[in-house]
Amino acid sequence: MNQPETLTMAQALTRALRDAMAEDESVVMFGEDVGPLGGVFRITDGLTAEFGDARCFDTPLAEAGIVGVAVGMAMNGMRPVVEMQFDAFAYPAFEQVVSHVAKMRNRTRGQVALPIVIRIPYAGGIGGVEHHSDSSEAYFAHTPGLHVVTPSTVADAYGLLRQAITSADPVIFFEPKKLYWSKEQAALGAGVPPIGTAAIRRDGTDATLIAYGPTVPLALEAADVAAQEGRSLQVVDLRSLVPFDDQTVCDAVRSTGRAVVVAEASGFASVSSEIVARVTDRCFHYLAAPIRRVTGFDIPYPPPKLERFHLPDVDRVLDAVDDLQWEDS
Amino acid sequence: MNQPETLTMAQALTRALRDAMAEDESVVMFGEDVGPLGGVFRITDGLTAEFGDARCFDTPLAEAGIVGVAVGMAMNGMRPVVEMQFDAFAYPAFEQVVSHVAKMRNRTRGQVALPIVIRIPYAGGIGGVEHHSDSSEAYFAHTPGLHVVTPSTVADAYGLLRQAITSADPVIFFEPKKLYWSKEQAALGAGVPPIGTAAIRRDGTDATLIAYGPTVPLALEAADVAAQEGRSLQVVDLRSLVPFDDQTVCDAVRSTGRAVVVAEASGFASVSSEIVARVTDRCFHYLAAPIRRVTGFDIPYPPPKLERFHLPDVDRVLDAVDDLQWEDS
Amino acid sequence: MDHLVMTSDPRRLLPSDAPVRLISPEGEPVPHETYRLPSGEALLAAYAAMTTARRVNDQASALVRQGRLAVYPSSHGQEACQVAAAQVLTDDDWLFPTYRDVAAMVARGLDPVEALVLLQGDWHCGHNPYERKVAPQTTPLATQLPHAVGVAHAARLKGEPTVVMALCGDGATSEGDFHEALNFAAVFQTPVVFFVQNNRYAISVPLARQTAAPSLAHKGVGYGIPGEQVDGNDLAALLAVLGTAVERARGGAGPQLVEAHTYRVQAHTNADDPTRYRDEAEVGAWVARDPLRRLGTFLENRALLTAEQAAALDKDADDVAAAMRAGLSKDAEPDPARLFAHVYQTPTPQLAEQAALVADEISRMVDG
Amino acid sequence: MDHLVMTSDPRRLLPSDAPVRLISPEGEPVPHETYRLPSGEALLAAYAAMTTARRVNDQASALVRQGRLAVYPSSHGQEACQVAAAQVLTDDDWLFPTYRDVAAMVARGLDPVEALVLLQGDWHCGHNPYERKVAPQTTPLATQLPHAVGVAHAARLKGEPTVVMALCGDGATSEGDFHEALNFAAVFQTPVVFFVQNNRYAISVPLARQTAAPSLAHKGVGYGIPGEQVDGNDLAALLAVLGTAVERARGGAGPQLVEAHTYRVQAHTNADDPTRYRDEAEVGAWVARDPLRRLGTFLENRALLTAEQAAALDKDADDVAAAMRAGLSKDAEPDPARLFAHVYQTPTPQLAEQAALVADEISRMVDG
Ligand SMILES: Cc1ncc(C[n+]2csc(CCOP(=O)(O)OP(=O)(O)O)c2C)c(N)n1
Ligand SMILES: Cc1ncc(C[n+]2csc(CCOP(=O)(O)OP(=O)(O)O)c2C)c(N)n1
Ligand SMILES: [Mg+2]
Ligand SMILES: [Mg+2]
Repeated sequence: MNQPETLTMAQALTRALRDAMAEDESVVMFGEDVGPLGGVFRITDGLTAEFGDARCFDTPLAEAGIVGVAVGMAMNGMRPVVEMQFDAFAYPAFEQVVSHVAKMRNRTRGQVALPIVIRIPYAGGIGGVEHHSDSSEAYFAHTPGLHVVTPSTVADAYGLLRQAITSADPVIFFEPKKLYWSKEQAALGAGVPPIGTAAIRRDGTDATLIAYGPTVPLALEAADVAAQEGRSLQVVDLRSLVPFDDQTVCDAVRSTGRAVVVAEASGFASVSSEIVARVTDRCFHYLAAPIRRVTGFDIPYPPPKLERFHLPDVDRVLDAVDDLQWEDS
Repeated sequence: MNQPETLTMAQALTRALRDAMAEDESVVMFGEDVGPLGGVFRITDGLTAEFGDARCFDTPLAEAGIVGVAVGMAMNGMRPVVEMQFDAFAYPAFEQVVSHVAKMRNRTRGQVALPIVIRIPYAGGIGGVEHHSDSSEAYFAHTPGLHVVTPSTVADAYGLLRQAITSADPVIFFEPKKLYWSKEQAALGAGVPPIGTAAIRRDGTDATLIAYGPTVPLALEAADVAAQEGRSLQVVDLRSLVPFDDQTVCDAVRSTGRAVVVAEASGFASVSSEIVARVTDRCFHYLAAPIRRVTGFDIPYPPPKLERFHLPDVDRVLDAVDDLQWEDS
Repeated sequence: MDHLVMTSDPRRLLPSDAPVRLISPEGEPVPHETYRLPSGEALLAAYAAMTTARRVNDQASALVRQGRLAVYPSSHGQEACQVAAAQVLTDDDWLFPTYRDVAAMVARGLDPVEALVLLQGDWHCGHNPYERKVAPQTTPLATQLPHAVGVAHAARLKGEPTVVMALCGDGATSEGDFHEALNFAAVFQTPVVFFVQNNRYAISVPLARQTAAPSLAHKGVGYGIPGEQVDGNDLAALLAVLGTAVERARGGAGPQLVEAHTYRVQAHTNADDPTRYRDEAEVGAWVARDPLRRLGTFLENRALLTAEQAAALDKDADDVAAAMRAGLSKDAEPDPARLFAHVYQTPTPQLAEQAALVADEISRMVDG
Repeated sequence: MDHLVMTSDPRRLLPSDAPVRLISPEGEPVPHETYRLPSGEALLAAYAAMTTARRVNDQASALVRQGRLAVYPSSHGQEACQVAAAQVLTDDDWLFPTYRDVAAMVARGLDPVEALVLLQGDWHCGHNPYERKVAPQTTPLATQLPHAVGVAHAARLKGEPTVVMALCGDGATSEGDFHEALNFAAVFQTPVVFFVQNNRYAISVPLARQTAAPSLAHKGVGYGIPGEQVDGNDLAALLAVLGTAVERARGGAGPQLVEAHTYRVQAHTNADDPTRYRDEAEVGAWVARDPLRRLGTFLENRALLTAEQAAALDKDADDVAAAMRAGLSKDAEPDPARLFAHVYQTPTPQLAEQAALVADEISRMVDG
């Protein structure tokens, strides 16, 4: 365990990779531009210099190949961590992920495990041009056999990535791009709950905001504003989409009786749909109003100058909260 | 409009392709084995013989290439209909579908339309080995810019495919494999409602079963059994997942106050989650119980000898109906 | 040119103009300037394995006709390729088979009954891949090729002498994964032999719809990988060419691409109807080039295979077939609990719930 | 060999041993046995376009520094390729550009301001692709190549004389879509020229990590496509090689693969830091091979370009740059209603609801 220090999420991720590679020499990192450049977001900065080109290396430009090679390396005793440069550039690897990464353990009745981490910088808010801001978590969360996690804090970025790397199963690790430069004081490695556990980021009694990744800071901001208006909002950070922490989420929603799910991805047939469906099923008689969703629209991700109209914001979250059929309104 | 006749869903699909190709010479059909062989399910039987190898042709074995070439042909005035041989073999084309087929019209502000139909035989129940029984509709339904439809009747197979081919937008056309050989009397081309419209397949007053594609006959069977047990179940066939017919579905659920969604795909972050979420949101105060789901489990599709444990069946549907908090139980 | 570095000599990478052949279709030796005929001993061992391979294929097809196997994509007529792919490997090496390569798996030492579990419908893979270093058979075409590269690359990083034999068909060479795998292997000089069984059809699609290349082996040069083509019904030539490629890879010289010219003499699977897309004359010409008869004639002519030996081999093959019939007649149903047991190392809470539901249903069925 | 059909002659498909060059880096003509120097008139027109292309590149980069353009992947130093790709085409032909090919789009007649809409962040594509037959710029690497094949294949089915020029970079050749597109085009003899600008880097990844092939043009033979390599900083050679390829394709002889050896002298984009992965000396050597200066020297030495003409071209380029500055300084925000208008021909009921929500928010903002 480390001393508390102030660092960005990007730095915490770099440290997680570094520490994992130092601890276990079967951990290898590869992808496009992850070598000398350190990745387009510099998450792999310094790894090639420290561990050599055999442990952190650039590959040809071919995402299916990258994931496919990771499958083979994992079959032969390595723990590959691969980077997809941006969300939409993971799509070429979709068949490898769905038909192999997700299925190998099951196919071989547990004999071949694939401890692979696929890191995907995702979501918007950074002014990226087309194909650089997709929220693609639903595709993976719907696919049995994968773990899907996404940090919203610096401490979680470190802790969840370390856990993902030691996991015996493949993990799709979604990194919220716009939080890369968020700063926080954290004692890396300390007290991070395991994959599969949600966290209550703020207590509240009137309604529960359920968020993950890039929308957690937004939910907290909305709760701040709501507090000024006299409404007490609880904020749950899912941290792990698969496995899903039914217990924590349902306890939270039962305690308030009202909930809003906040996610950047398009809403239709998404993770947010699942949250509404399963929480409603489990908490139906506790609910004073249907669980609302504030999500990205069902449109292709917009160009930079229009993305603010697409992304959930504080007003939209508070409008949704206002819609939760309060007796006094 | 044609005379009523008795035919299988497979035959109806072949007729739809044939009639569309005869009517509009910009319609071309291509894919793997769709030429002289007529496709592994014989849906394109006779088309090469009738229209020549320029209109219905075999391609090299490359699904991304097939869809990518379809994009270009559509850009240049054709109406390509392509066949993915099986559900899981559409995954290599995922990037082309998500990043181009779904986005071209929006990208070009309506200047480049892509009237493409991607036919995907899907779902299980035919004893297929691994990768031959996936229900992959969620991946596409979650992707803005695509229409996603699936017939459950012979008349719809013909009517929806004809509509898909004349649609100005790309349509993912899911063909339920196990219904290919289902027979029915139908007057092809008559009275098929447009894409975007659900159909009430059976009236009922106690609860609503919401199904699509391969689970519609199952829902009807369950309703038959329930009727014998004195419970009156309504059956809605979605027909179109995108656009979704909120009106018909919500009217139905409001009329009964209880609902079960029945789908083959794994439930997590799926179309069935969406149905529960949106219908609950719109019908909350009409619901006597939370909407239940009977879906495939969150596991890779099982091998032939175990698929019956995975697939929704009458008992599971009726168990779910029993769970809908009836006053008398 | 001042600023262009030629990273490898293109001529060196091109395949022979004609497929390498060491034994003629009539069973006579053919001299070759590069490749030598394997020893009589090696050829006899290969012939023995080929006899078994043929019997495995034909027994499996018979089991399909009897309804005891759901489907079988036979490699009947391609057994020389199947046997050579397995026999040039050491125990340290890996074999990556497709759905059509059951005979190669058996030639590597797998129990045919385990190798048929996929096609029997019990489970997706019936053997432990680590036991004989045989990967699960892959259905999504060409997707196994990058896996093969990954296994080999990991071995190299670990300093192990492993070579990986990665199989695919002519159709699979059109997939993007074929391209990406060969390119990776070339860039990292990974010890993989990519072995394409060009049986001239991908289900119904003939080679001419799959490629316009002079040969599939000509794809090698575009990656900086040497390509070679070989008569796929000549087991001697296959052993020589594949053996050389494996030893070259083991020596650190990187990957190689080998194309075997052969033919799918039977239907794609029992569900197929080849009369729709090819005529009997074409098939007949290839039946006449049968690999088993060719090597048999060669060995007999040279007294390397006696009548007794041949009878003994047939007997061994009979035993294998009998064991297959016995093994596949067991009707034990797989346990439904299996569905949930290996999706993850530890089932998620969601899966535990779902498993409990099925267990409950089953107990109610048993009770009720 | 009895049963092997060679579908095409491999030697005919291999590229020249060295990249085709018609003008030396010093501006002197280089004789070539196959390709002829274009006419003085053609070269002057090309030089004019290259002058503009260079100015477009540098003006765009300046706009990035001033914060008026979000990002710009410049083709500075690759302008010979950019201009040649456009100039060998007729109005019937199509151009398929990548994100780095703004200069080629402008050379084909597009307004630079429209061509920069993507990078400015207003919308994903600023021009009507049908107007000048220029496809939207593609970001997902190599995915535009099968589109190009499809446009060309449709043209052939319709009996139209269209040829399609499909651009990509060296990095993009590693993607599966590159492979699938070339293979389709070869099998169907589709009139496409695949033009690879090998600028030796894919962001930070050098060519040696991208391929071990003797040259990228050597990939052609594996598809049965003729490959050719050309000096990418020699506009005369590019016009000759690409022009021949286009006319060959138009004549029905099928696709061709052309690799231009050039160099990305600037950063990948402004977000990049090339000091991390290459040294100045390497860059400097390539700056010395500048395509603009090379052709300029050639033309001046032969009195094909006078000082007044050069000044007039500079003036034209100044005007283009001024129009770019003016066009890109307009700060009008795109209308949010656009978000929902073109997802489908007719918005789904779901989208109509969502559009209404945004409209309502905006009206409340305006009101409140
Ligand atoms: C990605 C993918 N697409 C389609 C299929 C369906 N399919 C199964 S076998 C086959 C033909 C394969 O031909 P080839 O590679 O030549 O191998 P062969 O069957 O001749 O041994 C096809 C199209 C598949 N399995 N995977
Ligand atoms: C499928 C895909 N993967 C990754 C990227 C991210 N990316 C953008 S440009 C680039 C390098 C491309 O190199 P090259 O093809 O040589 O073209 P150049 O930029 O040199 O013109 C990468 C990796 C992408 N755009 N698409
Ligand atoms: Mg084949
Ligand atoms: Mg490049």
